[in-house]
Formats: sequence, structure tokens, C-alpha cells
Amino acid sequence: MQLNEFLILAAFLFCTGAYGVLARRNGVLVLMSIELMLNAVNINLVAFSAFTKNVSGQIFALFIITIAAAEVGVGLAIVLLIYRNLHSPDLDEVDQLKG
Amino acid sequence: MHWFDDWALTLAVFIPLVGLAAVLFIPRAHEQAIKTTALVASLATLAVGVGILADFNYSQGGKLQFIVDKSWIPLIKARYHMGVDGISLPLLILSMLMVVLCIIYSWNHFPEPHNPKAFLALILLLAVGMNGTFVAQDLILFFVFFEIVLLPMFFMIGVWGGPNRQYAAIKFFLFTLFGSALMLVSFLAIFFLSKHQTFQMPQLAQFGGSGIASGTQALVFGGLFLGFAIKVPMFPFHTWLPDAHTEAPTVGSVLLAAILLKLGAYGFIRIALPILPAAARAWAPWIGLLAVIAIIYGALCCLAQRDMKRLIAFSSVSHMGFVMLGIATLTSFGINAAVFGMVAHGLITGLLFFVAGSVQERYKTREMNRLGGLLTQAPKLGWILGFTVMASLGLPGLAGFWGEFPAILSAYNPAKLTQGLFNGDQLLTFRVYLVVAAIGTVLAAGYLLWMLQRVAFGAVKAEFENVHIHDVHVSEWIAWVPLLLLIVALGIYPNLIFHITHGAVSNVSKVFGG
Amino acid sequence: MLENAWIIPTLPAVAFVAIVFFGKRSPGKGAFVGIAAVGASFVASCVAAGQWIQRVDNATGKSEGLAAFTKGVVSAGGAHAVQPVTESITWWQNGSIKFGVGTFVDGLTVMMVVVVTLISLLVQIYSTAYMRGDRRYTWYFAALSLFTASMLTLVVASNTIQLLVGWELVGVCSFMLIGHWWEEPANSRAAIKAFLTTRTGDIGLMIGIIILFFTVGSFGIGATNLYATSGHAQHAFLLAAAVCLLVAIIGKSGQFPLHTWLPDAMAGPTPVSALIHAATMVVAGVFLGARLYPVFFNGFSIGHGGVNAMALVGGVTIIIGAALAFVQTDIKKVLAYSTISQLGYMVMALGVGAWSAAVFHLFTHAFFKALLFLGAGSVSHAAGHSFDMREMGGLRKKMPITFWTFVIGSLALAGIFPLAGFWSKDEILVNAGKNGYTAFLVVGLIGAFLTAAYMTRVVYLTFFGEYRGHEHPHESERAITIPLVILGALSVGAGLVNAAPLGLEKIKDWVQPQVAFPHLNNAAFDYPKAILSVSIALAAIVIAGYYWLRRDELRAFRGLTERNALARSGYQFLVNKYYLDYLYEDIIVDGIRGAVARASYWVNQHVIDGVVNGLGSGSTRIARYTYDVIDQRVVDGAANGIALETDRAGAEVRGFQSGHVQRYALVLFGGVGLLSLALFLINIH
Amino acid sequence: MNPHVDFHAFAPEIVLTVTIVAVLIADLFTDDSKLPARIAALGVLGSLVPVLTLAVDGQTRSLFGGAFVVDPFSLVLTGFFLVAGYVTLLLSFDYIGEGDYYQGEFYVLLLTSLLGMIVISSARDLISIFVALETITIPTFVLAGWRKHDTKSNEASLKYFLIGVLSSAVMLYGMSLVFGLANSTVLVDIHKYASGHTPALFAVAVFLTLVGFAFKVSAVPFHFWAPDTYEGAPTPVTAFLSVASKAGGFVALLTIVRLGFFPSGNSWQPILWVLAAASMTLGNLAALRQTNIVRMLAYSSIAQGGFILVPLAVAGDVRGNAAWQAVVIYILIYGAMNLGAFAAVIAAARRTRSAEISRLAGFGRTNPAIAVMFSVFLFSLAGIPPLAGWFAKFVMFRAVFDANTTVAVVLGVIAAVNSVIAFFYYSGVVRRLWFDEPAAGVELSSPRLPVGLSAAMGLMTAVILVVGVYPQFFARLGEIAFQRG
Repeated sequence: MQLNEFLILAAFLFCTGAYGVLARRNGVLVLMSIELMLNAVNINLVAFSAFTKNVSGQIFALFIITIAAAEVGVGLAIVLLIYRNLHSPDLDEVDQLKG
Repeated sequence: MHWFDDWALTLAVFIPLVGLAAVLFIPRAHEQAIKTTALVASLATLAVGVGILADFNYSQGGKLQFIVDKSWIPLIKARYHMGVDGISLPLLILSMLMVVLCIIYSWNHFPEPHNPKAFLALILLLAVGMNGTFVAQDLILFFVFFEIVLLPMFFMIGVWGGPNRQYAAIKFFLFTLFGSALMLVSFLAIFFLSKHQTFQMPQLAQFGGSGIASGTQALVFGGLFLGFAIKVPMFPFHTWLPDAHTEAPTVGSVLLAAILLKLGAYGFIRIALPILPAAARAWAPWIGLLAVIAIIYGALCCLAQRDMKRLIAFSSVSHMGFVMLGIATLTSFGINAAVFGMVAHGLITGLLFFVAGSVQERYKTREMNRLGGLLTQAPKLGWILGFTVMASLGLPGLAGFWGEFPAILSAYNPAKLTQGLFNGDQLLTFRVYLVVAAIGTVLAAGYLLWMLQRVAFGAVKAEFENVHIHDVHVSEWIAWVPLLLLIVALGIYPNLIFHITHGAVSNVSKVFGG
Repeated sequence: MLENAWIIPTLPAVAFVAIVFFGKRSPGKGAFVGIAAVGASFVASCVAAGQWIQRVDNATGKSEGLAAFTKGVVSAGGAHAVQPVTESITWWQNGSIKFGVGTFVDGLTVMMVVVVTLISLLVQIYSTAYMRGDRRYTWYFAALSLFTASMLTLVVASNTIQLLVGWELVGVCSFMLIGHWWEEPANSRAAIKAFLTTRTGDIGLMIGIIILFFTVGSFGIGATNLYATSGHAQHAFLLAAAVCLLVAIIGKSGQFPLHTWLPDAMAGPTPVSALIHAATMVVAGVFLGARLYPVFFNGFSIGHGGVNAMALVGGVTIIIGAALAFVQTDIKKVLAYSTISQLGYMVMALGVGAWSAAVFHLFTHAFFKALLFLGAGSVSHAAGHSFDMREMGGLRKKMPITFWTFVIGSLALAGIFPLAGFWSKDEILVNAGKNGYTAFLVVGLIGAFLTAAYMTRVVYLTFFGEYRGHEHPHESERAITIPLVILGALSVGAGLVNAAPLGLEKIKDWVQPQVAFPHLNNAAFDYPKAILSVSIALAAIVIAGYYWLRRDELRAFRGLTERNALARSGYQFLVNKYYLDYLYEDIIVDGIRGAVARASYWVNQHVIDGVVNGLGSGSTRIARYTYDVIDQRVVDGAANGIALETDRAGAEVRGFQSGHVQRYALVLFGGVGLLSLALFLINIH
Repeated sequence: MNPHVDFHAFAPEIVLTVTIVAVLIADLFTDDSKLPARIAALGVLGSLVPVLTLAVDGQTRSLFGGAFVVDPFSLVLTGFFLVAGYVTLLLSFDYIGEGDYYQGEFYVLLLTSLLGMIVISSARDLISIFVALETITIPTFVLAGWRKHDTKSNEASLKYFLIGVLSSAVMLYGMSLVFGLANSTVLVDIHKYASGHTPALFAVAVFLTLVGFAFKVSAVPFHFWAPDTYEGAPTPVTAFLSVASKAGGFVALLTIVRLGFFPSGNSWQPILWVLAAASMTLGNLAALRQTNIVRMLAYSSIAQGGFILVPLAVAGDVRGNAAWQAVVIYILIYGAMNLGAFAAVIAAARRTRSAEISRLAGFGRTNPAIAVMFSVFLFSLAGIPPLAGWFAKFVMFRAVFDANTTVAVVLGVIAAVNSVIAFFYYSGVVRRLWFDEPAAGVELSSPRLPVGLSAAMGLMTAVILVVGVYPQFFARLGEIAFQRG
């Protein structure tokens, strides 16, 4: 396998995640899309790391996984809060602040 | 007196600040204490000024004296560098004096909303900025002081001003802010372009812009020009002035006219000309052109006024035109006249605004159509107005003449410039200016006398016939008598100023071969 | 006293200050202070005059005057010439050059100080009665003192700047005094008119002084004259300076076409008019011409015949002034126009090279014109404060002193032998003829005719016939009549100072400068011309007298102006003062005050300020646009637009109109994508 | 590999971590609602002690293979963050105490974010920078939504979170590419790599990396979250976001540009130029139109961020350290004045019960002391001497003229025009405060002003005045930060 193939996979995953973030109305799905993007980064890092024999890429990936977990935790909490207050996970309805 | 030499200028600048701090700590209810503190602070400052006058070496008027040169912001090579020479000294003393007089005048005349604490605090803050600007010998220090005056004046106009005060205040501030932004940019350009990388004016003046390409110099001078011209104010950057003057409370107008306008012209003499002489040569015909336009234009606008204060404001535009004409000639005659003109205009227009303020206070209007017969109802006030009008129209024997006539005189033979305007003949250019400026003196007589006629002469209008008009109050007398005396003294013996300025002015003008 | 001539102007100046501050509490409410000061000044002037005369008389064979003549001015009039006495102290400085203030005393100076202080003294004495009870009595005397002081400053000035100072101060004092009764708008208008008109002329003075300064290199009067006579003077500059200074003379001395303020200036109290016309204000112009005569002489190339501007102005003024005097009903206005006309003589005399004649005429005119004005004042003082001759008449018996002195003055003015006016006017005419200015000789003669005629009219209307007023006229008190008598005596005798046939040519000997002065040949007394001019004057008196006495019988003339269109328009032309006032006030002044000023102000408010406000509102508008459209709509709109595009691309994206957060995200990604691409392309080379 | 750990170098972080734990414990085991706050405040001040000792020591300490460095730069900024954090605590005490919310967690989150900041000032490696940045950000997501019953607060939190995470993702993607190209995460190595010839992809990688920071500093066009979040979040949190968190972004940006990407000027200068120009212009113009004071300050801080970016954008052409110094000095001064401004907003809102600017009419008459200080902060933000803001602007312009390239001067002109425009809206508030009559119907409740709040305002006013008159205080700090230890 070539490095490029991993990179293309990662790019594809990243774009898919981005599309999800933009298109999904449900907050939880948006969070999952974000997770997808972060994992795309991880693929990149691990691939580079493997091909260059530099271990710091993998360490970086580990950090990202950890932090992504924390982020999703916070994200879910926020979505829950909104669900509780607005009785909907729909992000469309969150538009009080503007102008 | 050695300590005095070292400390005089620091004291002169910062005593008002100490006074300001003291005023802020006195509770608002203790009005008398606040007023006394402010007065004492301003008097102490003036006392320092008198000390400087006494200690000044007049035979060395061209040299900086009372120098303080301490480290300030080493990172940017800005220094706490101050000093006075013959050009600064008269203006410094004028500013100290005017502050004292303004505080005295305010004693029982605080404008509404009644808040002596804030009002006096602002005056003292103004004093810091004004005194500092005249003694700063470092461009950055100059800039800071130059800007300090903005805030107090902004509040003075905005809080205690007339009905249109917000507009006037913001206009005043934005104009000057715009100018000073450009000025600062020019300072930085000077710093980086001059090989010494310094903000010290004396060094920069010695350096005289050598090594800076003439195109760049002209551009940098343009920045300085805008910064200073707005403050002067020169046509066509003058429109903030009438509004600011009209709306400002009396004391604000007085300080604005007497001192603030001088900061710009002083900047030209102190900074723009010595540091960038080649550019000054190129710009001079244009400055002269704007100056004479201002003379005529200001006078014509005066003639169209119905509001007394607005008229005086436009007269400032016209009078500062003479100052700028003097400067534009780049000759020692012209610059001497400019400095004299600044002092004279400060005294005279300051007094005019005082009187206008007192008239307004008594009649609750400045509409000249409604006024009349002031000489009947308040003869002393009327005579003071008449006297000041005479001084303002440049009557020989009073101070105004010595700013005007030598300035016109100097236009006959300007220093060697890069070019003139009409077919490149600089002599012809400036001689045309001379004639135009001379015509301006007639217009000045016209609008001032018409104002006098409408306000002071004639019969009292029906609406004020039964109104009791108090003649000059004690506080007014105390505030005005020094001005009256100075106007006469300087008019009769102009060398009082000229012998201070000539040395320093020669330093400036010798670069231009004048 | 020649070295200490500064005392002469200082005394009245001090009196001014004293009266202003202490006048109301001093004896005579300030009048005594003023009289005492000007009296002392007069004495000092006389002493100075005496010393000067002695100095001149001693000068033959001695050269003691040289030392006193400072500033590098060396004698140009030979070793024996009498030098002026100059004193100077530093007044102001420029660079290392110091400019002095001081005194320049020569014959002209001493003559002028004597005249000024004498007239002023008499006027002040006269005023104690005339102005009694005035509400600003004290101030009036203060102003008179300042007026005198200013004129004296001008007269003794050692340099042109000082002269300018005095000149302007004289102007402002006349402003104050003409507008003395400022409650009446007409009076303050007249005062302003006087001030502004003369100030218009002052532009010339200012510029002239400046040109001279840069040409000569000094403000000194001595230096200037020396330069002008030196032979290496640059003629073009002298000509320019002379033209400018002539403008100043025109303004100050009421010459055509800036004479219109002078009749209006009659709004002031009559003694002030006397002072203005005889000694202080209007003669300043002529004095300037005499003082800096070499500049005019060489500038205008006087003495070479032909026509020059100065003589022309003077000549025209003689005629137009005299003509206007005919149609006046106000006695003071007649006298005012008469002054204009007489000043025309002086200016013309200067213009034709008759320096001593001009100065001589100034000297004699001071006395009889002061006399006439004070006489007119006396009349009105007695006859209910009116100056309208239609309300006078027949006062000859009721006011004998006034009548006789007035007649003397009138005859002197008319140039009747052997009164003062005869000698001086005759000298002007003779010299004009001799120097080849025949045209001006004729003008002078016509002027003499007119002068005699209109004075006859005044005397007739005022003193003869029946009294037409409603008061009870009576002779004035002594404070008024004594000055009249003194002036009457002087009007008779003053001419003898320079009565050539009697061998008296003191003006030439004592007054005419002997250094730095053009070489003038004064004409000898010319009997035929003298007889001619007197005859013309007498003829005028007879004709005019006949007309006025027999007016009713001269039907051919009566109602002429009603019947004859040409005569009517001529009359109207005169009554309207050649429409000059209309031109000045309605067109020039109102134009500037009204249209031009308003237009400038409009430009200020709408164009210049408009730009500023436009910038202000413009940036606000930009801000609003940026915020409302770019930030809030384009961003959103772009999002919407992109959303629409995407919408077409795939059905899945239909529900894309998500909440704002996701639009922000879209912009984020969109921006990132586009910018990445751009950067990639930029860096790809 | 068993690295020697220099605990002195870590001491501030350790003290802060201990404090966080202590606050958590205190919150769990006591009912005294004030105790956590006190511990937090003491802990923050306590963390300053090792900063001082490290400063006295003056040695540069490099740990973990250069990933964590204690040098003058990190010490100056650590000190700044701790002080800013302390002031935020002062603002929060009563604000948080008076609401019906969990207090202990608030302080824990705030301190955690602060911990991230002091780490970021020492971080010299992509990984540590990323970790620190997330440590700063994640707690603030929660803090923004602190008023959990308030839907506005929820919304603020959500928006902040989503955009934050997205930009993190983009940044990480960029970092991964940088790592791939440079084959190292340590900045020093990236610097070496960038000195050579770099492929076009590197520019894209740099750009993607910078996006994360652009989000943190709310640079246009990555600013959309800021106004909404600022308005919705509790005001002390907003103050914290707009000062500390933003400064954290700038510090990271400065570090990564200066020590990492610097040699490859083409890849980062144009980006920063555009960000700076857009932030200044759009921020200022948008601020002009605001009626809500917090929203106005949000846009104002976007614009101020633009000003801070200016020296960075021209840094490639500036001799010596002037550009970096300008950034640090600007940050220090900006911190003081913006914290002050928010403190004044909180104080004023306690009286007017509103964040609408129009409600401030005549406030100067009724509450002169607050109004004076408020005006000081606003004019300082506008850059009027003798208030500290002028010096910040000055060093910024100085860097521009030092660079003296056409693009730099153009940016300088944009900055100059913007500083004049900015005056409009700052002075607009001041005009309301002083020039207007108090509006009818506005009742001003005047409860006692909390000590913490007054202290914060007083302190910031003093700093602004002193630094304005004697800027060398901060100038010296800026100078020290880039001296070779």
C-alpha cells in the first residue's frame, strides 16, 4: 500500500464528516460526524508515522483520541441540555442569538 | 537654583496633575475646597512659569533651557525629554496664565449641569496636556501630550455644551484624532527614515532630513501637515472649529481658542519645518495658499454669522491664517510674527470668548439680531468688548497688530522655496498672498466692527429693556484685567515677545537662509 | 526739546489713561486733564519749534547736525545742510536686527506738532462748552486726548511702522469720536464707514511700507528718503511704493474716489469734525505725502511735466469736492466737501512738485477750516443743534463774533488777499504753472472759483436773510468764542509766514528738508497770477452773492432743475454724490456682506462640512451595509446560495436549511477550502 | 528513555493542578459556598510564586525534547494569564454566587482552562500546543453554557462548541500534514524544514493549522461564534473568553509562527495579512451598529484581534524582535483594558439590569465612579493617550513601519483608518454615559458593588493609567520575553 492511498482515505473521511456536520439536523449525528473528521486526522497521522518510522505521529493520534472523547462528552452534554430546554435535538431551532 | 533648572518643567507639567488628583479626592459637596485646590494648583503652576521667566537666559533664547532628559520608554527609544526655548516659552506662559484665568472666571459661573469637581478636573487635565506639548522635545512625548488635551475638551464640549454638543464634540474629536493618527504615522516614518533612529527633536532638527529622498520627505511632511493643519485649523480642515466653539462652554471656548489652536501651529514651527526643511520648501506655497484662503474665507463666513460665538470662531480661522502665512514664508520675520500672532490671538480671542460667554450668560442668547445696546446696559462690559474688537482687528498699539503686520510683511520676500504656484514664480506667488492678506485686514475690521455695532451700539431691544443686566463681576474683572493689560503691553512694546523668540526663530529659519 | 520730542505725544497719551481711569473724579470731569496735557504739549511743541528755527538759523557754516543723524544716513544736501534730529530705542527685533521706535524731528515735524497741539487745544477748550452735559463727557475728552496723541505719534514717527501705528490709531479714534453718539444707528454706521474706507486705503499704506522696507532695507524715514534721492534707487519699486502710498493718502485724506466717508463723518460732534478736518485725521494723508516726498517725487517722476497720478487725483478731487459742496443743505457737509476739495489742492500741489506750497496750504487750511467748523458748531449750538441751513439765516446780528470770524474763515478759504488762504493757494497755483502743469493750474483756478462761490452761499444762507428756524439764537459763550477769535486771527495772519513778496519764505527755510530731499525750485511770486486768482475768487463771490441776494428775480434759473432734464440729471448726479455711495455701500459692501459672505458660508456648511458629514454618514452607511448586508446577509446569503447550489446537486441536501450554527460551519469550510486551493496554487510554482 | 523532570519548571502548573483538586474536594465536602472561590483565588496567586522564582532564576529550561520550554517568554505570558485569571475570578465571585448554580464546578472549569493557558505559553511542540489548546477550550464550552436554564446560554455554548470542534478538526488535519511533511512535531524541526524548499502542500498545511488559531482569536472569517457566544455566555465568562482564551490563541499562534513556520513566509504572511485586515475592518464596522454593549465589545475584540494580528502579518520583514514584542505588549495591554471594560459592563449591568447601550444614558450622573472607569477602558481601547491603549497601537504601527514594505504600509493604513472608526462606537458609549440625560423610566437600582468587582476595576484602571503614562512597564516585559535567556 502506498502512503497516498491512506491520505486519500483520510481526506475522504474528513469530507464525509464535514458533510455530516453541515447536513445533519440532529445534534447527536453532528457529533458523530465530528468524530469521523477527527479519526480522519488520526489515519493521516498514523500513516505518516508508519511510513516515516517516526513514533510521535502515533503519540499525537493517541492524544487526539483521548481529547476527542472529552469533546464528545461535552458535546453530548450540551445537546442534552438543549434537548431538555427545547424538547428537540434539532439544531435548526437554536437561533435566538443573532444580529 | 540648580534644582529648579532640573525640575521646573516637570513641575510645570505635573503640578496640575497633582491638583487634579487632589480635586478627585475631595468629595463633591465640598465645592469651596475643590475650587480652592484647583486654583492653588493652577497658581502654583503659574508660579513655576514665573520662575522660569525669571531664570530664563534671554541672551541664549535659541538654546533649549531647563532641559530634562531622562529615560522613558527605552524599548522604542522615546525619552522623557523636555526643554524650553524662545518659541516655547511665551506659549507655555500663555497656557499657564489662561488656565488660572479660566478657573477664576469659572468661580461663580459654572455651566450647567453644575459639577465644579468634574469641570475643574478637566481644566487641570487640559493644563497638563497643553503645558506638556509646548515643552516636549521628544516626538512621542509630544504626541502623548498633544493627545491628552483631546479628552478633557471632548467632555467639556459634550457635557457642558450647547444643544448640538454631541455632534460638535464628536466632530472635534474625530477630526483631531484623524489628524493625529497621520501625525503619529509620520513620526514613525521620520524615526525609521532618519539614520539615527531617534525621536529627539533637537537631534532630528540637526539632522534636517538629510538622506531622506525628497519624495518621501514630502509625503511624510504631508502627514505632519494634516495633523497640524487640522488643529490650527487651516482651510479646508476647519469645519470642526465653529461647531466646537459654538457649542463649548465659555471656558472651553477660551482654552480652545487661546491654547489648543496654537498646538498645531507650534507643531509646524517646532517639528515640521526644522525636521523636514526640504519638504517644507516644497509645501510652503501651498500652505501659504491655504493660509490666505483661510484669511479671506474665514472673514467672509464671519460676515454671514448671526451668532456671536460662531462669528468669533470663524474669526479664529481667519486670524490663524495670518499665523500660517507667516510660517509659510519660512523667514524669521514670518515665524516671529507667527509666534507673536499666536500669543496675541490667544489673549485677544480668549478675551473675546470670555466676553461672548458673559453676554450669553446675561442675555441667554448670542443672536446678534436680538442683542444691542450693551454699552447702555452694561457699559464696562461693552467697552471691554469694544477694546477687544479693536485689538482683534489688528489695531497698532495693541497686541494683534504685531502678529498680523510682520506676517504680511514677510510674505513680500519668502525664503527660497522649491517653486511658486503661478508659473513657478515664488516671489509673485507670495506677493499675491501679501495683497490678499492685506485685504483680509479690511474684512476683519468689517466683521468685527459690525459685531460691535450690533451687540454694543444702538438701543436696547424691547425684550431686554426691563431685564437687569449686571455689569462686569469681580471674578470677571480678575480674569480679564491681566488679559487687557497684556494686550496693551505687548502692543506698545512688542519686544517683550520678540526678544524672547528671535533667537529660537533664527535657529529655525536659518535652515531656509532667512 | 528736539531730542526729547517723545514728550509731545506722550503727554496726551498719559492724559488719555488718566482720564479713562480717574476722569470722572477729577476736576472738570476730565476736561481739565486733557486741556492741561495738550496745553503742555503745545508749549513743548513751541519750544521745539523755536529750537529748530534756531538750529536752522545757526546751521550756516556749521555741521553740528550730522552727529545726530544716525543709521548710516549721510548728508545728501551738502555739508551745511541741517540734519533732522532722530532718537530711537529698540522696539522690536527680528533675528539680530533691531527695529527702533523714536522721534524724527525736522521742520515739517515741528510745524505739524505745533498745528496739531494748537488746534487740539482750542478744540478741547471749545468742547468744554459745546459738549457740556453730554452723557459721555469724560470719555469724550479721553478720546480727544488719544486722538491728539495718535496724530502726534504719527507726526514724530522716526520710521514707517511707527507712522503706521499712529495712522491706524488716528483712524480708530476717529471711529470712536464719529460714533460718539452710538445710540443712533446712523452714527455708528457712519463711524464704521469711515473706519472701513480709510482701512481700505491702509492696505496701500501697509503694502507701500513693505515694498519700501524691502527696497530700502530699513523702515527709517530718513533712510527711505535718502534712498529715494540717492540716484541709484530702483525706480520700479519706488513707483510701486508710491502708488500704494497714494492709495493710503486717497483713503485717509478723502481723495476721490474714497472721499465718501468724510461727509458722513459729520455724524460726530462738531469739535471733532474740526479736529479731524484741520489737524488730526485727514491731513495725515497729506503729511504722509510730504514726509516721504522723495518716494513720490522720484516714483512718479514729478517735475517732468505731463500728468501723474498724484496730481490727477488731487485735481479731480478739487473739482468734484467743490461741486458737491453746492448742493448740500447741511452746513457741516458743505464744509466737509470743502475740506475734500482743499485736500485735493494739497495733494495736487505735491503732485506738481510744489512741496512747500502743499505744506503751507496744510498749515493755513488747518486754521481756517478749524475756524469754520467751530463757527458752524457755534451756530448750531445757538440754533437748536441743527446744521440744516434751511433752518438758519439772519444770524449775522444775533451772533456777531461767530459771524465775523466765520466770514474771515470763508474769505481765507476763498483765497482773498491778504488772508492766509490766499498766500498758500496762490503758491500752489504759481508752482503748478511754473513746473509746467498748466492743466492743473486751470483746475486750481476753477476750484478757486467754485470755492468762493459755495462759501458765499453758505455765508448767505446762514447769516443773511431772515431767520428760518424756531429757536432763539444767541451768541455763544466765551469758551466757544475765544477759540474762534484766536483762529480768526491766525486765519488772517498765518499766511505771512511764507509771504514771498514780503521776503518771507519761512516754510521753505525752516520746514523744507535740506537733506535727502529732491531739488525743488520754488517759483517766485507771480503778480499776474495772484491778481488773476483773487479776481476769480472775487468774481465768484459777486456772482454767487448776486444770485443768492437776487434769487427771486432770476427767473431764468429758478426751477431750472425742474424744467431742464439735463440740469435735473446733473443736479441729481450731484445730490447722489456721483452714485459712489451707492456703488460702495449697496454694491460692494452689501454684496460682500450679503451675497458673497452668505455664499461662502453656504459653501462652508454644505460643501466643506458636507464632505465631512458625508464621510461620517458615509462610513455609518458602509458600516450598516457591512453589518446588515455583508455580515448578516451575504454570509448568510452566501450560505443560502451555496445551499441552493448544493440543493440542485443532490436531493439528500434538501433539508440543508439548518440552523445558523451550521451555516457558520459551512462558511468556515467553504472559506477553508477556497483559501487552501488559492494558497496551493500560489505556492505551486 | 527516562527523562529527568525539572519540577521547578513545572511548579506553576503543579500548584494550579493542586488547586483544582483542592477546589473539587472543598466543593464536595463543605457547604460553604465561598470556600471554593477562596481556594481558587489563593491558588492562582500561589501559582504566581513559582513564576517569580523562575524569573529570578532566569534560566531557560527545556523539557521533553524541546516540547515544553520555560523561558522569559513563557514566564511573562504565564504571569499574564494568571493575573488575568485572577481578575476573572474577582469578576465572577458575586456573579456566580448570586445565581443559583454550581459554584465549585465553575471554578474548577475556569482553573482548568487557565491551566491550559499557562501550559500553552511553554508549549513548543504541535502535540503539546494542541493538548494545551484543547485544555483551554473544552472547559470554556461548558462555561459558556453555564446558565443552563437559559436557552440563550445553551445556544451560546452549542455554537461555540460546534465551531470550536470543527476548527480543531481542521487544525488537526493541517497539523497532520505538517507532521507528514516535516516529519516531526517539534517546532524547532519544523523551522528547519521550513527553511528549505517547501512544496505547495506545506502552505495548505500551514493554512489549515492556522485556522484553529484563527478560531481561537476569533479572526474574521472565523469569528461568527464570538458575538453570539459572548452575548449568551455569563459576562465574566465572556470576559475570560475575550481576554484569556483569546490571548491563549495568540500565544500559540505567535509561538508556532515564530518558532515553526517563520522561514516559509509565503505560507503564513498572506493568510495573516488577510485575517488582520478583515478582522479590523469587519469587526469595527459591525461594532458600529450594535445596541448591546456585550455584542459591541465582542465585535470590538474581533477588531482588536485584527490589530494584534497586524505585527504578526508583517513580522517577516521586521528587524529583530519588534513584531513579536508588539504582539506581546498589545496582548498585555489589551488584557487589562478588555477585562476592565467587561468589569465595568458587569458593574453597570448590576445597576441598569440591562446590557442595552441605550440604558446607560446619563449613567455618569448617577454613578460617576463606575462611569469614569468605564470611560477610561473604552478610550483606552480606542487608543487615546495617556491611556495604555495608545502604546499598544503605537508598537503595532511601529512594527508596520519597521517592516516598511508596501503590503505592510497598506495594512498600516487600514489599521489607521480603523482606529479612527473604532473611536466612533467607543465614544458612542461614552456619550451615552455622560452626554445624555438619564432616560425617563429607567430605574437605577443601586445595590452595593461587590468588593471583587470594584477591586478588579480599580486595578485595571490603575494599570491602564500607569502603563499609559509610563509604558516601559509593559514594554520591558515585551523586551524581556524575547531576550535570549
